[in-house]
Amino acid sequence: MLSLSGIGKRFGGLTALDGISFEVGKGAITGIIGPNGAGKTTLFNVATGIYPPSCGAVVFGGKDISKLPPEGRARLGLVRTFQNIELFGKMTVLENVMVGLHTQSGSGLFACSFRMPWQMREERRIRERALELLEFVGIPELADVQAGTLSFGKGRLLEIARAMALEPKLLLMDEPAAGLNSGETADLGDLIKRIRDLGVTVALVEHDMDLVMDICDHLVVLNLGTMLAQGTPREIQDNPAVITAYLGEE
Amino acid sequence: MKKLVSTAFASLALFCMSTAALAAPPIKIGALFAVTGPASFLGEPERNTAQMVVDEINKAGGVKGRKLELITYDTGGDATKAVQLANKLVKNDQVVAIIGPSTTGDTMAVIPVVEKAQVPLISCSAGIKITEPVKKWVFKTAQNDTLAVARIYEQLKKEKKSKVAILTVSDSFGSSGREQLKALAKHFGIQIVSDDTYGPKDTDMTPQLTKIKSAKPDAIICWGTNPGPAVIARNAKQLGLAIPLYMSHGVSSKKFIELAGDAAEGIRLPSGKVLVADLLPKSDKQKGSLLAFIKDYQNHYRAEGDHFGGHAWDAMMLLKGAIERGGDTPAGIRNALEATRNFAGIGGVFSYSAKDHAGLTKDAFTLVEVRKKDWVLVK
Amino acid sequence: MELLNQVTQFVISGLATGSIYALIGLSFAIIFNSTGIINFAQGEFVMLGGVLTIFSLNVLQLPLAAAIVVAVAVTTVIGILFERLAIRPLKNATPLALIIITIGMSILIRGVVMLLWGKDTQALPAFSGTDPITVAGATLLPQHLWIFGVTVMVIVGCRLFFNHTISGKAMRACSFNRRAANLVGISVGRMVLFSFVISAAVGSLAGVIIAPLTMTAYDVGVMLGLKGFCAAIMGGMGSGLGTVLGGLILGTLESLGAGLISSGYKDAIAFFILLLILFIRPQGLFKKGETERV
Amino acid sequence: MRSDRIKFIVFALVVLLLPLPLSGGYLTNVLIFVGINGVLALGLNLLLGYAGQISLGQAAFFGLGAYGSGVLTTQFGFNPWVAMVVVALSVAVFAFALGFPVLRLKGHYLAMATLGVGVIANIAFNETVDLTGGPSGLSGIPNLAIGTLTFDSDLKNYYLVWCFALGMILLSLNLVNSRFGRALRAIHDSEVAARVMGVNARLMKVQVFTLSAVMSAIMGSLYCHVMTFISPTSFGFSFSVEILTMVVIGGLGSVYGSILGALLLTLLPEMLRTFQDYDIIVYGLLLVTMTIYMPGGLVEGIPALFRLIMPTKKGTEVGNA
Repeated sequence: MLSLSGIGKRFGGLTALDGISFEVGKGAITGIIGPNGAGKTTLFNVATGIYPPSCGAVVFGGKDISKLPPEGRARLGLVRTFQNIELFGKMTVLENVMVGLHTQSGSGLFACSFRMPWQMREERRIRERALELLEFVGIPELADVQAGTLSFGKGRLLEIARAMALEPKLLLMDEPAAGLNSGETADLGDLIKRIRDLGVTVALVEHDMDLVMDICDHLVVLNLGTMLAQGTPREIQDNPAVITAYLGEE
Repeated sequence: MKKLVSTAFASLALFCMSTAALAAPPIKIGALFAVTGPASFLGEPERNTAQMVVDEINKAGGVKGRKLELITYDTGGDATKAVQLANKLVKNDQVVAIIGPSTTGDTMAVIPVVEKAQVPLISCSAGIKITEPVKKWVFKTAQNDTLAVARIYEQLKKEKKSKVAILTVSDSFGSSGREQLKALAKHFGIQIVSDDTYGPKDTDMTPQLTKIKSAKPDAIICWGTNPGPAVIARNAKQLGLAIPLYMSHGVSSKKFIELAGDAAEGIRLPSGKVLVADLLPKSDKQKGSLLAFIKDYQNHYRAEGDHFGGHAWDAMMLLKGAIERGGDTPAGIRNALEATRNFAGIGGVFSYSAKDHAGLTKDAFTLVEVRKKDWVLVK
Repeated sequence: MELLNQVTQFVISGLATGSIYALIGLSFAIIFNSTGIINFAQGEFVMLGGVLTIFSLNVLQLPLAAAIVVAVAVTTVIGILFERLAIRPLKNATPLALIIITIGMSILIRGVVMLLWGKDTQALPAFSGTDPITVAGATLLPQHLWIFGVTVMVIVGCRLFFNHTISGKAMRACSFNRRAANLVGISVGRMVLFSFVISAAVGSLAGVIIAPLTMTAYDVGVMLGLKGFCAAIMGGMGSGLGTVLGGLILGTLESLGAGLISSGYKDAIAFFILLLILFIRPQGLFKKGETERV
Repeated sequence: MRSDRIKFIVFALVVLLLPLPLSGGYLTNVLIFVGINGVLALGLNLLLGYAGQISLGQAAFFGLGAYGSGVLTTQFGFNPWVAMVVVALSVAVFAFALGFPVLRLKGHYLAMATLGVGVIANIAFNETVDLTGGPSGLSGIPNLAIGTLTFDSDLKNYYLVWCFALGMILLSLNLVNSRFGRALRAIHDSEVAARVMGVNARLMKVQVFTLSAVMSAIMGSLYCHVMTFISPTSFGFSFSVEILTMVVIGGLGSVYGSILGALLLTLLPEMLRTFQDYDIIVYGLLLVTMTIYMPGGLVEGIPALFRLIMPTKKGTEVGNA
């Protein structure tokens, strides 16, 4: 699905990523773990095109997308959520999801300002679809609430609904459980599994080891910008290098 | 409720009648001047002068026993505002005539308004386009730039100087001057060897003057209003230019000498006679008007009346004469204005006709030179 | 040879005008760096410097040096009032609201000066006479040397202040990260006030030293402010050498444009080149690129 | 949705009936300019309030529209309506091409660049004397006409300008409540997040920049035919700033706010005329105090003011208890 080969990223003199190569397998849930400063978020930023990589290539669905801007990658089905939740705070919850449906609709400046009939039909369609997605993540009652006023947990769910609106082939989630209580985290685990069952490949960066061990089919371990190990959760748990570098800390 | 309204109307009507019985209502005259903004050097003395003349007329008993009321609005030198305010004067204040505006741009903008409303306008701006072609309701008092240009070119011709460099400011005053300088050059056998402009807020003109220096002209003519020409005079001195420098009537006030300081020495410019009123021979027709204007202005504002205030003085006096002869209706005033002959004002001797709504000849300008921080007539 | 002489004059004239822009640009950058505000009333500080000096000189009959001190001091006080009355009352203001506020203040200041001292242009006598000085075939006025001198002084002063005093370092800290600065005990509010004080002082000083050359009136601030803003932008809004170079480049471009290409289009030429610079280097000429953090 | 439509209909009715009590007086004339300024502010608001991109060069596009129409009709004998279309299309192409490099810039650099565009355009109006008449202006521009109906009085021009204005307000309302408007607001909130949602932020910014330029240009065309005279001073930096002020005072991100802002700032000089020479001071003071005490602009400030003056019953009850 997504294949990273030899990714490197430097900020000035600081090397954040150094020769990272791995594949995210189709249909699975891949977890990317590692201590703080390991370069996990940077890796997501490179994969989604927010930062250009200093070297290496990003291949998605068999196509080299290293030069594509974020919006181009999103259109191909490579979608992400953010660690700190990047909602459109001044818009309603429903509108946030409707922005997510941007790529699923096509009315331009002209059609929108003149309310062409097809634009009206399309508007109705994406409104219904957005409500379905809110239903899917379990917050349909919040549709008309301003997104900026949501609690962290609900904001997270909205962000997932918005990401799902793009009908992703691969969903990258940056610390989805951060800031959630244990009940919310458990629900999140179920939600992620349901997403996978819809045929969406998922890759997540996460610190919550219980969640990771519970839902991931495959793990990649980063440390200080390099790749330490990869394998099934069981293999990783038994990997001595990982234990000393990472799990040993806890 | 109904009763209340009708009583109110009745008392209002009564009130109107009673005041009418006591004295005829004042004749309303509108004025549009650029009191603020970049053209305030024109608008302020014009407004002051117009108000002063109206006060003096009223003090002396008004026109044919009726007082004048002057309604002045500030256009800020903005064409859009000028049009709005002209509409206000015509529609809300219902004035019988308008004097001003101060700038050619404002005037051109309000012409359609007054032409349509059929209210006479006496503009205080100089642009030749205002009265050429003649518009039925539009007159002006400021001398055409053509006359000032002709005065300078005549002098150059007399001194057998033929190569000139022109340096004009890029606003409506300068561009109108530039147009006339170029248009009249051929007629006087003058060759323009360098044609440059500067911005109204520019602070250094040495690049233009350096360029002019290399073109080796016999004279430099600069067309602008303060402070640009003063900067140019100083820059010319800095560069050691030994070429005669002519300015326009745009700087014909003591202010220019004050700003340019030593650099003003030897600079020549065409000016209305107000600058040199006391140097004029007794036979000069305008002398009486000039001295009266200067004295009044000094009394009212403790300042020197200038050339620009003079435009408003002329406009008000022409209007007063027209009301005396033609009555208080816009049409009457217009017809009387057009019939004005030999009115000796500040800007010159005005004779309007159906074909000429500017009314002046080139005698309106005299050429003066700065010597020892004062003006002397160039013979 | 003729052309070479001309070009020398253009460059020298341009540098002289440019250092005026540089000084004003510096005063822009000082406020911007510690507050993030683009102060559209900056030009009014410059105007106040000139107008107040002339007032002290002509009406209060003070000697020139004292008049200058009075003018700079009064402008600085106005800078303090400005910050207290117009900037401080706003909590969590957007940069846009701040822009509108400074525009409002600039109209206000201009209006008050117009009513108090009228609309006439006034000139200040030159500090050291008006006899031209010849440099490499081009001429300069003694006043230009004053301008160069003061510009150098202000740059050196700023550098010393920002790098070697506690207050200066604190102000720099605010410009990097206000919250962090606050956490380590720097009073951000006081630093903002400070930046207005310094900026008003530098701006008015610029106004004083250029008044003998350019003359002054209530409305000179707008154009000068605009040019200073350009200089600061070209230099990447830093309060150092970048802005000064930005000002000098702008001045020289204008002067060369006027002399060699077309005097009517000289500002257009300068702005066109400015646009090109921005298109090629969106972060200004003298600032290193930054990667946006997410 | 429905309440939006009702609001617009009420607004349109007010606009259409307003001249009746004024009976063609001078206020009608001022209201023409409120319509023109309102659309200019609206155009900038789409760019600034919705997409979050500042422009200090709006007067340039207004001027291009005015001079384009003025020059084409007086010098080349174009029909005014044809000229208006030609000019609007040319401005669209120009703004679209200009938008790509300009909108790459952010914050004050963007402000500077748009300001530069404005200055260059103004100099061009001044210097191309043969075409534009230079600083002394261009006169003799014909009025617009449909068949034998010539728009030569204030009342006719009022309806002409406000028909255009109402149309553009309606289109803008449609736009901001659609896919396009949502994407713009998303860009304003977080450009990175919007791009990750597949929004082509750069293209959309350029499109809305173009739209605001075209709206300004059409208003410019109308302005020149209403005034029949134009000069460069009407299209300078200070007018760009005035439009910006209208937007901010009216309320960022509010269509009706822009119209309110234009109404206030166009009428304000009229109201301040009682202060005579002090008007400039009052104007400056108002600008400052309104920004301080009404940070959300008139659209938010006026209702808040009402609540302050007339506290609701609930409020007093709580107060008594």
